[in-house]
Amino acid sequence: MTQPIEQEITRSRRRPINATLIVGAVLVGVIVATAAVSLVWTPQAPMRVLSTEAYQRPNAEFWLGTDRLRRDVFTQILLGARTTLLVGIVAVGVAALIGVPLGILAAMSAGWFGQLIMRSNDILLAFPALLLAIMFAAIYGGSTQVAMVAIGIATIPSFARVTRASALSVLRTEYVTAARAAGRGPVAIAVRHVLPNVASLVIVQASVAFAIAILAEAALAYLGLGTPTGQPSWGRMLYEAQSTLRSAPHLVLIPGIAIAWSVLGFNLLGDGLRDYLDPKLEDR
Amino acid sequence: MPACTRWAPIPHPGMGHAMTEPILKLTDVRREFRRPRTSLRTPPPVVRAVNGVNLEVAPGERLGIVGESGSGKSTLLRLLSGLDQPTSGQIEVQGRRVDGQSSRQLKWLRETMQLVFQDPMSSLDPRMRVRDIIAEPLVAAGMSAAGKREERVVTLLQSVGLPKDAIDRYPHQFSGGQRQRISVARALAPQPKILVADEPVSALDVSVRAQVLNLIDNVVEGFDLTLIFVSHDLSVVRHVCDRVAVMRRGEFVEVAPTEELFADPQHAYTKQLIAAIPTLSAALGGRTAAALADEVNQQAGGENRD
Amino acid sequence: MILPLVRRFGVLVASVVASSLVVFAFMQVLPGNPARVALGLNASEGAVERMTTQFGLDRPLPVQYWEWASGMLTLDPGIEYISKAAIGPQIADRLLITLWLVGLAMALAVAIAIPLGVWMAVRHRHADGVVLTAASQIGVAIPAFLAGIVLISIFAVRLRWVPSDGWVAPAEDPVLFAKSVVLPTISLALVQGSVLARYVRSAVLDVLREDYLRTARAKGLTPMQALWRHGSRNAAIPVVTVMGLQLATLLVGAVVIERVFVIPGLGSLLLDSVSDRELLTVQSIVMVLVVAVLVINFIVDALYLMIDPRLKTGAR
Amino acid sequence: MGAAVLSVQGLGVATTRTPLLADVSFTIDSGERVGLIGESGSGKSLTALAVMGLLSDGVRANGTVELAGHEGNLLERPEREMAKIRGSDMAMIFQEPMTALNPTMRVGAQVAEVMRIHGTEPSKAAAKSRAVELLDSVGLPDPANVARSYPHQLSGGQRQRIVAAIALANSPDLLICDEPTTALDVTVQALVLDLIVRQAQERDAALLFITHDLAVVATVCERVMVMYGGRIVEAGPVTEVFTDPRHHYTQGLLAASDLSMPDGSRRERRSLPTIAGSVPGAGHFPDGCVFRNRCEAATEACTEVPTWHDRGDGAGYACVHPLGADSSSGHGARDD
Repeated sequence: MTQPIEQEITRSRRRPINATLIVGAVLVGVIVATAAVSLVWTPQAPMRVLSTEAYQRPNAEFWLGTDRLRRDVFTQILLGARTTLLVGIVAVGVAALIGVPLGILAAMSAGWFGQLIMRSNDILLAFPALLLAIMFAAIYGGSTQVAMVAIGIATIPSFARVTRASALSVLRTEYVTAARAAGRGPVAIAVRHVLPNVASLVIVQASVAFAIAILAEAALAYLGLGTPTGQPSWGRMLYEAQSTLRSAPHLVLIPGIAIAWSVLGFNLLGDGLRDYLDPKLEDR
Repeated sequence: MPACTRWAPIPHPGMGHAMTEPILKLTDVRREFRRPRTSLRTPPPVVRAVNGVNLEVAPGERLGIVGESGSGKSTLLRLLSGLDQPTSGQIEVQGRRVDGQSSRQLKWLRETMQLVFQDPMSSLDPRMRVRDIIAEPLVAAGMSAAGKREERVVTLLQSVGLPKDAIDRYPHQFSGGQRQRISVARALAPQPKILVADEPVSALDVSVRAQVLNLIDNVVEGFDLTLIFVSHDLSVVRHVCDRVAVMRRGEFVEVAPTEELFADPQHAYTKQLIAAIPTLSAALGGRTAAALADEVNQQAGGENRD
Repeated sequence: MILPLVRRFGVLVASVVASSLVVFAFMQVLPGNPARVALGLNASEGAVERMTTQFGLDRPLPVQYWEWASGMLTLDPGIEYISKAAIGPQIADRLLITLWLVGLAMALAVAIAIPLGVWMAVRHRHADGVVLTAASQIGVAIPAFLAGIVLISIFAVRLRWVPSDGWVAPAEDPVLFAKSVVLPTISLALVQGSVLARYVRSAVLDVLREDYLRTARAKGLTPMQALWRHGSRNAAIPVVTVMGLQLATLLVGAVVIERVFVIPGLGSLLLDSVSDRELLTVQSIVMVLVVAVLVINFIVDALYLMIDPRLKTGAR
Repeated sequence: MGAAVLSVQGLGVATTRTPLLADVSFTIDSGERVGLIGESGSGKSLTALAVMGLLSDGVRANGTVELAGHEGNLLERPEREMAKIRGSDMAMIFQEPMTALNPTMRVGAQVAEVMRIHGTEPSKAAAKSRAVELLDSVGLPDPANVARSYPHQLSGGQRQRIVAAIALANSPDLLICDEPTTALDVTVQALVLDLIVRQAQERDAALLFITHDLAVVATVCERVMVMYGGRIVEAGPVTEVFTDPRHHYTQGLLAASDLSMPDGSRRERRSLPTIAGSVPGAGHFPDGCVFRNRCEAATEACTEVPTWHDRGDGAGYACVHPLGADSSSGHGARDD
């Protein structure tokens, strides 16, 4: 009874991998590799005070020199990468795990409940990450853990917003109507249709939020409200080196470059992923 | 303008007995939407998207619903497929109520009535394989054995003229016409009695449109379905349907068997709609744009509609 | 136009009330008596008790909230635990300094970002556009305090053109004011300008793809004329949102820059209060900053109504 | 019929990787109405944009485009000079009235602007009052009030009339319409078609009318060009092309698009004739004859680009196995 048509199933969408994505992935890859190396090897024992001169310029023995307290800078940079990644992962993890379900919930509940979620979200949005982290530090004292959680909470609204907007557009598509007409319940629609289709935007958002988290942590450590003295942190290194800027500029430049490197990496990765995952932006 | 009432269901040509139980019955169905308030003094405006629609459809009938943008045909379609609730009125499918039921209570409807949508790009989830798309109504209906589902999906693919190996592909790997075939296969999956098609060919190229119209014709015939076919295009509806309901501003202005409607339209709006269709034969016979517009204006009685 | 504005103002008031509750509640989570926290572990029981009664810290929470909230409304949230100095005037003085900094930085950022962003968008297929875009990406990645430190090392320490720290009020000595404010302003504006430029770029790129821009060119406008006459207003809609967010970021970002340049702004007061355990002061400053952010959001919404005629009727 | 207003010779359009349009040649005389039909991806809109000089950044055109009253090839003109021609001597009406107007500008100002750009009205006030007259002449009721509205306050049909008013404001010699009624309701379509034809006739303008709808093109135009895969495959007077097509694609399109029987009566429930397969994506058309992978008559000979066969009277086709009297091969559409 049916008429077979000419079979020409074609058009597999081959997405061009863009330069931004590659550069971003390489920059982030270096940070990840650095952190991984520090797990098994560091040139010197972590945070050990050496019996050598302070303020050494980079040299053969101490690749990136030594600081005021005669510690090896390269070792600190390696360990700092770990802190940086840890902060990013925890902060983004907290934000995504809470923000994404909230966003989907807000999109799917049309009435007062969805309104309530978004209004609460807007109020949380009035507390920028740094401010929230300072509040947390005022109460609980400054530590890496407190900083991570505070930054994470402050990042929830951005995830919830992005997810909600994207989920709303997914919910307006005919394939969701088709699923409803097929008898699928709200949970199945959320899990089978909405989540997979908002995932790419959430990944992009995660990458950008990672960069913001790194910046916030560095600022907190610099203010003395994040990672405390004696623990490795790029922001902390900057703070300690500021007073000796004139005599030992490399102590500022090296952690500064490390921070900028990782922020740049995650921002580029986010931009690259946005172009890679969104066919609409192909011609940019 | 008075509505021309020829409400009684017309038994379609193939049916011997005159009156059967209607498979679909709408009684004074209304749906109002409240727009956001624009001023503190006046109450928020109310849009009557569907305004008192009555309809009976006999089993096996092919009914067309024709209307221009904003006529309320999409809202009506959402109502009768249980995706939206009427403000008032009754909707019955096979004698069972659709209105006022929760989606959980409507599981039976999902196995009785299925939909085919307008936009072949957005009606298939881009992140799902064809296998899962077509099987979705089966999963929802509780068919849990994956092997059985797969078997059914393969059969369905064949009956819409797609090869077996389409099963592992994603929607973007198909052309618009092929995607509408997948859509039809999904709709057929739970073995429905009623197929509701919402502008299924208006997004397609002319050369592909005929293929999909033929397919719909074939499955309605082959699976013994009742067809509700919604379109803005009277000539398509004329080709597909036995009976046509013309909708404007939330109301049916005229319901009549297709040929009767074309040969002798009663309502001025129907006349205007028919007059406005440009046809190749009329154009080649010398009907100019001015003549076309004149006819439309004549029927409208000078009422400017845009 | 009036009704949507009234509605948004209602949202603003409700948000201020809700966030004040959040701030107040947050500060109450602290384990133990605020007086004990302020005085430290070595203080005598008597001192703690005296302070508790003096500040009414043993009263029911709603009463304490009401006193603080109404105090905030009259710009007089109370006095500090230890120094007994009035909090209101301190915040006012410091806020003025921070506002100078934020205002100048925002102005500079906008002045850099808009032409730069438009250029990047219009030339996005050409080498110069790509290079500028890449450069802006690096600008985004440099933390403001790092920019500040580097600027100090060059212009204050090496070249000695400007002081490395301190603050002079504009009324006192305009020249010294300008010298003291130039580096902090640049540090703040560099990052925010880069961020804003990227948003301007993407807004302009979006507008360039719009059908009405093609209509404008079909009318006989050159690409730049079309962009200016038909694109600017439409591109402004997303850019205004970002500018609002940036003002908020700048207000808080100023905390760090004030620390780098030793400027006695609101941020310094906040950090000092945190280390002095002056929780009432912390709470009040946080509230001031949050209200500022909410007011900025309200202004952004109001600007929308002016820019986009589609919102005036309430219909989208 | 007057002298040639638009003359296009060997027009090709391509991105850096994909050719999109090849060897497009035609002329339009003043007062003449020519239709360009084709399905999505056939290249008909690209043709219009190439003539207007409005191709997007990464797309380049070659060949020659000449407009009466302007020396030389328009494709070689600098942007600044093209801008002077656009909106005055040639103008365009677009498909999507919902997005073709600036949402943040009153429509009266948008109409007045085109006259101010080209200096056809001496002052702002004069342009404004002329804009209201134009809105009246394109059939908008209460034009003074409409001029003060924003686009979102108007219906699709009203917006398309405004787009038409903008295009007609400076009485162009060439008016290009790209699917101007596709987004409109059928009753509104009839009125807008009438408006376009009437206004073009009043100004004795050359009209290039692009659409996918054969009935519309037959209603509006005297001559038609059929486009497929970036090439013109058949052209000629509407009656000749539509009643006696030579190209298999034209024939298939005709068969598939007319749902009623040739005499206008209803086609009883019988399968419609179809064209096999679907339109390939850009850059995926076969070499040689672009239609050969969907054509029943295709042979080895079709792997070469078919030459243009003149039928006289400006009519012709590009097919190795043409339909009609002088050919023995089969038909383009299947009746199954």
